[in-house]
Amino acid sequence: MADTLHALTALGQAAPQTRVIGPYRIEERFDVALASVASRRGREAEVASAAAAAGIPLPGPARFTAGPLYAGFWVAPEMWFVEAPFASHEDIVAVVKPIFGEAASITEQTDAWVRFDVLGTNLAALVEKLCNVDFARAADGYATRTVIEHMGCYLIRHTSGALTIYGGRSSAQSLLHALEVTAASLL
Amino acid sequence: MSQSNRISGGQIDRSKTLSFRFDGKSYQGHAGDTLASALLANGVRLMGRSFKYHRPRGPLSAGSEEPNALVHLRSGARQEPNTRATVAELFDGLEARSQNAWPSLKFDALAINDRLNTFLTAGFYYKTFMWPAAFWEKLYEPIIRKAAGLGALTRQEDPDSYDKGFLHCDLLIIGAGPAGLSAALTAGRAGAQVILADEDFRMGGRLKAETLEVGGQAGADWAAAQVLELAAMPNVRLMPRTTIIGAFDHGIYGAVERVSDHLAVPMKGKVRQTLWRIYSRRAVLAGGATERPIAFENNDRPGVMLAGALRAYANRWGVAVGRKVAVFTNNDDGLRTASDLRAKGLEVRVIDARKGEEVIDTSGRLGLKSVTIRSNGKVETIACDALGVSGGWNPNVNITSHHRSRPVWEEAIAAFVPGEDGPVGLTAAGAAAGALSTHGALATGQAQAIAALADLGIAAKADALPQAEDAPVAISPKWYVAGGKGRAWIDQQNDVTLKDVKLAQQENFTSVEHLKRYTTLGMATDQGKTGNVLGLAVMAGLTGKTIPETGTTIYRPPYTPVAMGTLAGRSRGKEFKPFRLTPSHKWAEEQGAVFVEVGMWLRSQWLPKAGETHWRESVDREVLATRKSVGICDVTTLGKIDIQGTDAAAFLDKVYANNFASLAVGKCRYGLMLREDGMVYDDGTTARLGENEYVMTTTTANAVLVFRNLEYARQVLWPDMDVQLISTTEAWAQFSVAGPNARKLLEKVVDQDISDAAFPYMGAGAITVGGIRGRLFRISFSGELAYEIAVPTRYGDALVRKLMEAGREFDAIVYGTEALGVMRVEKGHVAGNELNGQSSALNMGLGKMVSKKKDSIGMVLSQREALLDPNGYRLVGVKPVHKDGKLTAGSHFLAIGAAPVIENDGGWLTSKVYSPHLGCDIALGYLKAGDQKIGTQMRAVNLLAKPVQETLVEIVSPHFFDPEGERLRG
Amino acid sequence: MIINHPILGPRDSQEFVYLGAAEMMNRPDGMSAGIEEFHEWLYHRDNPAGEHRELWYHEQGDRSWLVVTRNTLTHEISRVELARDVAKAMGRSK
Amino acid sequence: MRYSGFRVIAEALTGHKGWKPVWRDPAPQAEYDYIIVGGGGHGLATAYYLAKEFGQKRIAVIEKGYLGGGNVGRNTTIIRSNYLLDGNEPFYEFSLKLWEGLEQDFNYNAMVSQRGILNLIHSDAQRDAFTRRGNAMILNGADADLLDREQIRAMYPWLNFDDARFPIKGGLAQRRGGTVRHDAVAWGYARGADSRGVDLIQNCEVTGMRIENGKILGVETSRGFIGAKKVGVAVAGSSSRVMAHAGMRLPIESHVLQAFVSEGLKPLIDGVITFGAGHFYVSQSDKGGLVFGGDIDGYNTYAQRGNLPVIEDVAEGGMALMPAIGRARLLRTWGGVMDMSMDGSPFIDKTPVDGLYFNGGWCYGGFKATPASGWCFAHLMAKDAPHKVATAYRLDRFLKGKMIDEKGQGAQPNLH
Repeated sequence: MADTLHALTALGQAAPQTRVIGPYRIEERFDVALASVASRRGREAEVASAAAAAGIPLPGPARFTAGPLYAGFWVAPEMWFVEAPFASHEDIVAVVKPIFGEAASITEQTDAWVRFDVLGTNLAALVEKLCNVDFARAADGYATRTVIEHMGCYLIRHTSGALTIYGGRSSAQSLLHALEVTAASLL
Repeated sequence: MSQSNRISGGQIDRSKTLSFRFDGKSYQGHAGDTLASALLANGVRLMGRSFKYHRPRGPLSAGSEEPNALVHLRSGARQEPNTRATVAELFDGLEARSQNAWPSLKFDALAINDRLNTFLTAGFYYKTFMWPAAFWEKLYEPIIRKAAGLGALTRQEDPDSYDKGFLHCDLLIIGAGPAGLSAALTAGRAGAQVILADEDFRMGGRLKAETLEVGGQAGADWAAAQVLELAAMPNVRLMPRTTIIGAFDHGIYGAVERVSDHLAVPMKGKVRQTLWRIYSRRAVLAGGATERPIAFENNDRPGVMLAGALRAYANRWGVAVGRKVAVFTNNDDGLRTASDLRAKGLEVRVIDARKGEEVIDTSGRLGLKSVTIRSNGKVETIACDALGVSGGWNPNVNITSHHRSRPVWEEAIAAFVPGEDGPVGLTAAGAAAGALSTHGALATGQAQAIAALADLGIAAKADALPQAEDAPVAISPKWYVAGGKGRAWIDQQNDVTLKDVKLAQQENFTSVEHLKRYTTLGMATDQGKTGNVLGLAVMAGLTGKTIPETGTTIYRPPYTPVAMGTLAGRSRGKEFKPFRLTPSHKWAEEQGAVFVEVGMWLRSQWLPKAGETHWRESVDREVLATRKSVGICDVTTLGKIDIQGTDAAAFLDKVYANNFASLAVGKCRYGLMLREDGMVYDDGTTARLGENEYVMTTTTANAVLVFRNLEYARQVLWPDMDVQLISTTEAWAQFSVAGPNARKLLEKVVDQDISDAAFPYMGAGAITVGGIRGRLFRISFSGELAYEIAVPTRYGDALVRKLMEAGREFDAIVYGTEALGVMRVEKGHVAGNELNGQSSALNMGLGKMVSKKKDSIGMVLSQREALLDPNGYRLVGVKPVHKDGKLTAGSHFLAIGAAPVIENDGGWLTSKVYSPHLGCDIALGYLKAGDQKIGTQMRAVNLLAKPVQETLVEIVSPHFFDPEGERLRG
Repeated sequence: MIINHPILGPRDSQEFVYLGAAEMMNRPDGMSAGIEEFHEWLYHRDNPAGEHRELWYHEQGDRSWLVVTRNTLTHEISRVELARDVAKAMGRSK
Repeated sequence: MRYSGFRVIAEALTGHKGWKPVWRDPAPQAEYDYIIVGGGGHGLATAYYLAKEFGQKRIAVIEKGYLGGGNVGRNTTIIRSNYLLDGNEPFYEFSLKLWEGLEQDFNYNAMVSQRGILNLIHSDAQRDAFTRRGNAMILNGADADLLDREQIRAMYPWLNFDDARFPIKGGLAQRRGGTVRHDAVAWGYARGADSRGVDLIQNCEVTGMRIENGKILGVETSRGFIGAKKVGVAVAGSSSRVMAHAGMRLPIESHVLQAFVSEGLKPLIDGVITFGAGHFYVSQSDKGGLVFGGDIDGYNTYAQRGNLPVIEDVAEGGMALMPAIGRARLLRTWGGVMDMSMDGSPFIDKTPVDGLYFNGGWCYGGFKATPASGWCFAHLMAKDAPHKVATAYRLDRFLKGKMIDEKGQGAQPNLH
């Protein structure tokens, strides 16, 4: 029986990284487990009720909703990404699958992505240089897929001063670089 | 003689004196100057040379339409060719040099062309330089190429950076003159999201250049006050120094913001320019109008300029281009120039074409000295150092024709105005729409804003307009002065003259497009802003047709030329495309791995050990160590797609050519994917992890494309199938562990029993590694006893270290893509070079895999006659007959003794490696009727090699190594 | 260009991948149709100058395949539908 | 009248009074032996060779706009014969040989300039593919050279060798490739055809085809019916629209390809360079403009204009390859409508209608093909048999499975 494995973050470090550039704070998040939940054909109602019962938010298109334990955002018709604390949900599929049984397809997505939370005043000025999202006029809880410097990402607006970006894990360093140089260019 | 021509007034900051250099000579100007206004203030009229005749030239205009005053701005790697002095904002330390002149601007050797002008007419080169044939490329063309071009690039990398951005608004207003300001105020007060963009560094448009009053105050002051009010509105974004370069589909506009061009060097971290993509729901073009010249003899001398420009230099910049001035006009606006200049105390002589007066010639080689006037038969020559010319104003319709809408002729103002079928959502106001008075601009700007917002359900109200002049356009068209013997310029930069247009008409190049292409009219850097309509009118005159009958001229993006760096933004150098790094990247770096680009991925190509000097040493070692004991390879880059649903099995049967329904839970199978045209598209192994759960692997190159096609199949082709898809490529770190000791190694790492009985060949399932959930697949690309083991990506680095530690007793090594390639060729597995999109399963020797018992993508058309040709290409192995014979991928097969001609072409070598196992080069290849030629000898010929590489080869089975596959099952 | 996504509203066409004419949705069944029928379906197009129904995939979005009705002379888009709905209405199932 | 240096001098000294119209503007006659639909490069070349090489008479070219207004006037002027497949390479090599003698043949200086074309290599797989291609070219009698990184550095030292995301590893060169002054090609063929009695009829749009008992009788046009024994259609970009008049559906989609030119610059690039890791190719015209292009916009269109994303994509490729052009300015953009075929290769074939012939599907490769296309189409129409280098360009090749798919992309036109 071999001893256990030690994790590295998407940026290749033992601990998540934080960058502070002027008014902007870019935090790599390493403490969130992620799974996709996709309704099986014709079983949307079951999925909705099971989710409600378990406190898993499955919001409508382009929306993010946070609950006490779980948060969720819409990614495709009949498909959501569900977030949970990594500490309690490292094997998130094992936890979530029983909730939906055969009514949904559940797939682990935690390590498919790098997550950056970006905080700061006037994030709109940053976003308009990064991607085609009208951040200033978007409502809180807006969640969308977008493209940053050729990299497909999910962008979630929490408030005018807080957003989350999920990008492909393998290009985490390129994504961080894009965030850094853009932030620096706004000082 | 510092600023000898600076006069009173203007919107320059005389408290800020700026020093600059032109052709090495130092001058001074003020904040608010352009390079052109500052040079003119210093009495410098000569700023450039024309393209063809190298005629001495000064500015024709005071704006972005400038064809003549083009310079090299800045120096060294920042040298910027063809920069219009008329829009270059002056900064302290600015350095500019003249271009297209040698040895100097004043004495330019190639001005000889001007003497030879009678030979160098439009299109003369199409009629000569043909004899002797060889001389065109050897002699004539090199001379022409050497003489061609205007400014020069330094060949050094552009040191500045650029970026891009996205903006969204209800109303985009293009141009901040009276019409644009009026529109912006109307929309801004209504609460709409407004963007007001203007190419100038100061907003106000023509009001800055006029003495006209608006609302009882000076026009420039009124404009400044409105800009202040707009700046205070949170819903209005003011974008000076920003040119709208083009109207694209559905309200998307391209814009270039000159962020740092008014500084010597961009500030740290700042870009030089930004490319904005503006997403507007509606747009108003308030881009003003451009004055046009009149063609008369020698109308191109330094000091001859558009009358409105002469006025602008005096009113906005406090510059008298000359002390003795003449104005040649066919309309009342020219008279305005005369009165403004007289008010500045200058002596002005008006030549009014409407009174039968005309300028028939000028003198002054490097600067205007005199003009010769003919008025009602009487000819006189008067001394003057500036001549303003006004042939009327052309509305700047450019952007309205970016969707190929044709402008329409409006007789009342003798000019083209925007056509009806312009870009959807774009309307024009002010001078751009043909409303040439200040009141007309204010009124139409307001009206167009109200109308545009009404479309969006935003109510805007019409505030009372300030008092402003509303003079009618009093013009009687005059395009050129007839009867001259010399040259009268139409397109000044390209040296297109009246005679050239006459010749084009004489040779029947009379359609507008032929005129442009034959004479190069409008092809210069000013894109015909001053010359196109004039040339068209001249052609109309010559053919006796009206202007509308003759045609119109339309414009294409960009409105003004755009730096390539701006259009590229940050995507250059190493940042051209993002990097994708594998989970073992950090570890591999520590090992000194050599990396190779595979799409966007960086993969280990080989991992040299100390003392290895040639890549082959490393690769041979990696291959031999793997075949002898065990090797590890990061295969995370292979696409992984999680496929679930009650119809998942049926779905796989549709997308794979071979059968999948029969695959048992806990097993995996090699799958062959075709395109509908029957060619092989992709391959990989797919494992059944549960009753309704599969994980498919694809090639690295096709991961995204296969996923796209699977979505197509499930949404469009078979929309009722219960199938869900999600990519898990990056969620799992996956390593191949291959070699006779693979199992022994893994048994030390995996928590479960993986004996041959518990985990047979092609087995697949969940395992744990030190309690961490993982997956194990018993599949082999190398031909060895092999597994692929996967753990969540964050543990990938730890897993490779653990595998190496556990493998130390077996001398385990990590191998890169080169060794991977060697082993797959030794096994005859197809990869990228064989999966070339031009090859069928039959070509690859996999024809039997295509099941006819079920409908799958590509099955039917794979059975077309030519694709079943028994003499078509077949995949073969290739071995040199003599062990030291060298092979090259891409060499072609020729029969022994056959001549190297296409009729004898037998096919080609697709992939070549050196097999340390066999001790020689080996290759795979596509050979016509190859399956019938096993055991025969041919030549592999590389005609590109010097000397030609000819190798006698034996055609063998592609399975060089362990053809029975005993090792797999070991 | 801007494609008015039936679920997500206006999205830049840069987020999409273009496939081609919606005629391609009429894939014959390989068990009943032969080479001629497949050949006509796969290779021949109306390629109209005017209204054109075509398939776009929202790859950098929600991965929906859409049927977009767009004028090939003006690029005006008059209708956007989910391809799955169109396919089912055409009688496609499993 | 014959053009020459002496004539230019003589005319200059006599005030250029002697220059004659380069072509007439004849009214359409009631009937012709041959009508070529399309006054672009291919149509004009077809008429020229029909008259000159195949001795045919009573020929008309009808053009809906102005001569040379199609893709012959909206391309990046490149000529080359660096193709891979048997169906293509002999044809394009034949075309290149015709280019080499064209100016003397039609007595018009089209500035055929063989300064070479270089396809850059950025990966081992690309080198393998280009080695296969280069050998195929030589086997077909064309010229090809495989260059290594240092040879390319010697040619263009200022390309991005040291900071590249996808480093240059070599290149395939064809020294006989180059550029031609595109408009002059149309004018040269037009002048040569007109002087041989061909009627060039501009502003005459085909509105229908008169077909009886499976035979073509002539074409309906905006200037009335014009009878013909044989009708050849060469209207690439609009092929589907015109052939629909004969009730045909084609294996073609229409797409727009944008191209670009920079402001005039002193000599920088001698030959043609194509980037192998992005969509960018470039040459420099005799006037000094950098002429460059990239990929098609990718959606069906008949509008001769494109959109911003492609302009950006091309500029990104350009800056990745040559960071020294950052301060060069893009001056003009234009778009040409392409016949994008199902395998990326063209058609020169008879149709099911007796006497109706089709030439199209040129994708973005039509300009370099102009002489051979005209020659082979004239051969087909005059002799009712395909020219030996154009035997593969059949409309039924997809039914038989004889695709000519250089890129291996299959039946998706916008990927070719």
